[in-house]
Amino acid sequence: MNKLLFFAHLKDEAGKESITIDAAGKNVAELKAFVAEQHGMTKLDSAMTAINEEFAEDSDIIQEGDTIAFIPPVSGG
Amino acid sequence: MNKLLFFAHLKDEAGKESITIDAAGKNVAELKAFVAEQHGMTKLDSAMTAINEEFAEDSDIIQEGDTIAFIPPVSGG
Amino acid sequence: MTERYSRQTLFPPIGQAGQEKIGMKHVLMIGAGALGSGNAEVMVRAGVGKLTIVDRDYIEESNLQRQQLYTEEDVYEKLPKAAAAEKRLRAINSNVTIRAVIADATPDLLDELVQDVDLILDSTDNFETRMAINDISQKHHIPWIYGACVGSFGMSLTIIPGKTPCLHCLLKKIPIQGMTCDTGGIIAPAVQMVIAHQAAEALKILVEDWDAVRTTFTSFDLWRNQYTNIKITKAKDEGCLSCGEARTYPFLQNENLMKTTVLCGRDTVQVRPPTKQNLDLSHLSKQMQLLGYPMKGNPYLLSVDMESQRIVIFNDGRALIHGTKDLAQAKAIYNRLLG
Amino acid sequence: MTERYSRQTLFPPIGQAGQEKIGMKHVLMIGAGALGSGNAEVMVRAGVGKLTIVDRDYIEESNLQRQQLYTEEDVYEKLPKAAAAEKRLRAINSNVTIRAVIADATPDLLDELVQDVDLILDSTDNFETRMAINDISQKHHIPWIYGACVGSFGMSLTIIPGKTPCLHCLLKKIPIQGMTCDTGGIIAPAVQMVIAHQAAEALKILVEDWDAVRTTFTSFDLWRNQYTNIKITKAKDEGCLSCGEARTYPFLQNENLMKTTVLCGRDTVQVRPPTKQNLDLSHLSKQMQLLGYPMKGNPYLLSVDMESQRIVIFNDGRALIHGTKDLAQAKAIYNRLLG
Repeated sequence: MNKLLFFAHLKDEAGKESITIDAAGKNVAELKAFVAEQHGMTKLDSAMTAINEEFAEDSDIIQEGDTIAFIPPVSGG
Repeated sequence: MNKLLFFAHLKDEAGKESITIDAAGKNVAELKAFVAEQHGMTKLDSAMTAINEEFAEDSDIIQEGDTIAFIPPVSGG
Repeated sequence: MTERYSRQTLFPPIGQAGQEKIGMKHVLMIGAGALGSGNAEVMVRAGVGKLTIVDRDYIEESNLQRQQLYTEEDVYEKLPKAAAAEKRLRAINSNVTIRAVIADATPDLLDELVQDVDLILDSTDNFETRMAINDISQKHHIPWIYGACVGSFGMSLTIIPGKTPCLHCLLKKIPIQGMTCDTGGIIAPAVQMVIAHQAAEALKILVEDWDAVRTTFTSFDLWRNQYTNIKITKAKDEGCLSCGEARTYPFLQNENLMKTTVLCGRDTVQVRPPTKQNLDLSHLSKQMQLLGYPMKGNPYLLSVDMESQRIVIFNDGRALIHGTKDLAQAKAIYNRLLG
Repeated sequence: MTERYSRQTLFPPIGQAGQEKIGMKHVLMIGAGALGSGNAEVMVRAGVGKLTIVDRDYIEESNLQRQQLYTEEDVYEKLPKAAAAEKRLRAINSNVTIRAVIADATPDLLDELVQDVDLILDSTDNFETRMAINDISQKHHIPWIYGACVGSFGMSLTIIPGKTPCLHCLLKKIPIQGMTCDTGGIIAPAVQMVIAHQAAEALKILVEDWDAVRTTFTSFDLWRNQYTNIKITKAKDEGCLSCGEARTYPFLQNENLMKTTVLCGRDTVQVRPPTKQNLDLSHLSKQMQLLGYPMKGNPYLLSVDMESQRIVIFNDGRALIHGTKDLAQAKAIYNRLLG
């Protein structure tokens, strides 16, 4: 299984801070599309993604047990 | 084995951010006394101690695999 | 003035040698809003040699809740932020050379200002300018520090050309979020937390303590009690057009900039983002509702009445700003609403 | 003044309802130094109803590097910090009722000031005052927020009587560290980071968003890139003399306070900590050396020449402050050197 963490306003959109699903085998882009659809999230595709606290590309494959964090870049200042 | 983390100026006194020793079976007070002597540290006894990111008392016993952090309370402001 | 910096020279990683280095450095600050006023104050109190501060905006009442250099009097006088910042910073430390530039931080202006600069501090409110800063940083080999915040959330990243990935490596395209301080709100502690990270990194760079420089992307949410550091070393992309081998500095090129045009014979400016967007207008309209502006919409556009302007936003990201002929003002309004 | 707070009411956990609550609350700030000036500025910009700010000190040149309300002019005028803070805070937000109290925050004074207070913000520089704040908080059932920093290191903890452990549960005795901003130095970003945490917690408490309040002890080091949150729930001690069932509020009692006495016929004050210490004088002398003060010592005592005072520190923690008859000044000097 995989733990998915939602940061900042993604947490509000997802309705909770984390969910646990089986994402092994999917790449990051596929996982984003899947989660966005399942949870009606509109802002996930522009989020930065980290696998086990390391920056991940869209093509990186999720392994069993990985923790995935979604962090939305913001522009305010 | 146990990982010991030193925060702030304790890191400078210890000469490194972390060390790994076998501390299982010792309580916190014994561990502090042992490390203070081994590494010539003068300020360890007033440090707060956390075992696995949870506050620990002097009498708490270290288990195999526990991570112990020493955090010096400071008064500046 | 050694007494002045005594608590900073007592800090071993700075010391007397570090203080002398700080006093010889020139920092370029882009933006004099929340992050800009706070970062500028730390740099000036720390005794940086020279600070250049660039901002196109003037002070409004809604700035006072978080923009620490400004007072009620500055609002009444409608002072430009860069000018008001300069005035206060001089009263804080008369030893620092301060230059206020009241202008839009376009790529051309950045290219001109950056000549003898040691560090660029990002305190802007939009990704278009940040991507231009990122290209300028690579082109002139000058470190820069990204910082941003919305709500109780914020982030920071230190970019050292030739050493770390750049912002373009991490963000392949400019995100248009529809989530800025003007739509999602902002609390001052989130601003302070970003400043803490940016200013600490700035001091490390000014004293040339390169080993201490943070190599992770930091983000946090103070209300939700979240904090994380992401390793980014492997994000460095040799094909990156900003920092890779075949670099073109795309965000310094005209065709990739936001286009602003005064519409002929009308008191209206058209703003067009560099690439077509697919905005979620229903989400945007909810945010505008929270702001309390009168608003109408249909599936193709959203029309918002602000004080003296009406803004019509299309779902491809294009907008018409009615009630102005000022290109910089129109772009500022656009960035405030759409980031 | 709704426009003034618009970016804060747009933040959903505050909103219009939260803003109205903030406007009705009274915050007591102990200390107007680095943390005090920064925390006070956030509270006043956020629109708190009333702020009482207590400080015994006046502004010196070495404060300017990190104490954000003060200017060079305040140094020339040698203004008391509380008075200078009040002046600047009024210029920032004339809607907030500000009361400056120029006095030593003794237990008696705290007991008097705390009457209609909703929150106490700790911005002091010593553990003696913090432990008194902790007892006052329990006695009157008022939340308080601990914050402290030295060098690039800092920490914060939110204490809610009846709900969380108190500071006395965590620190069984008052640590005397010989490590204060006057000996270990301090950089402004560490101050800002503590303020970010304290002020965010303060806003949560003022809007009564109790679920959002942080339940961990936060500490960080910005130069060493460290950050940690420690769970403290199980530290609550039913036998604690400050918050337990048989509480005595020991730090409000005279015999547990630092003793200051003017020595008969001499321009000298003796300062004696409540319990005997075992100071590492050789370590202390190294720190004094860094400060550049002329100094002599032997295994029993250390003698330090500051500007117009000579301080003799014994290894049991007792000190003689020569060159003053002012008890509060002597205590302030002692706390600055020994925390």
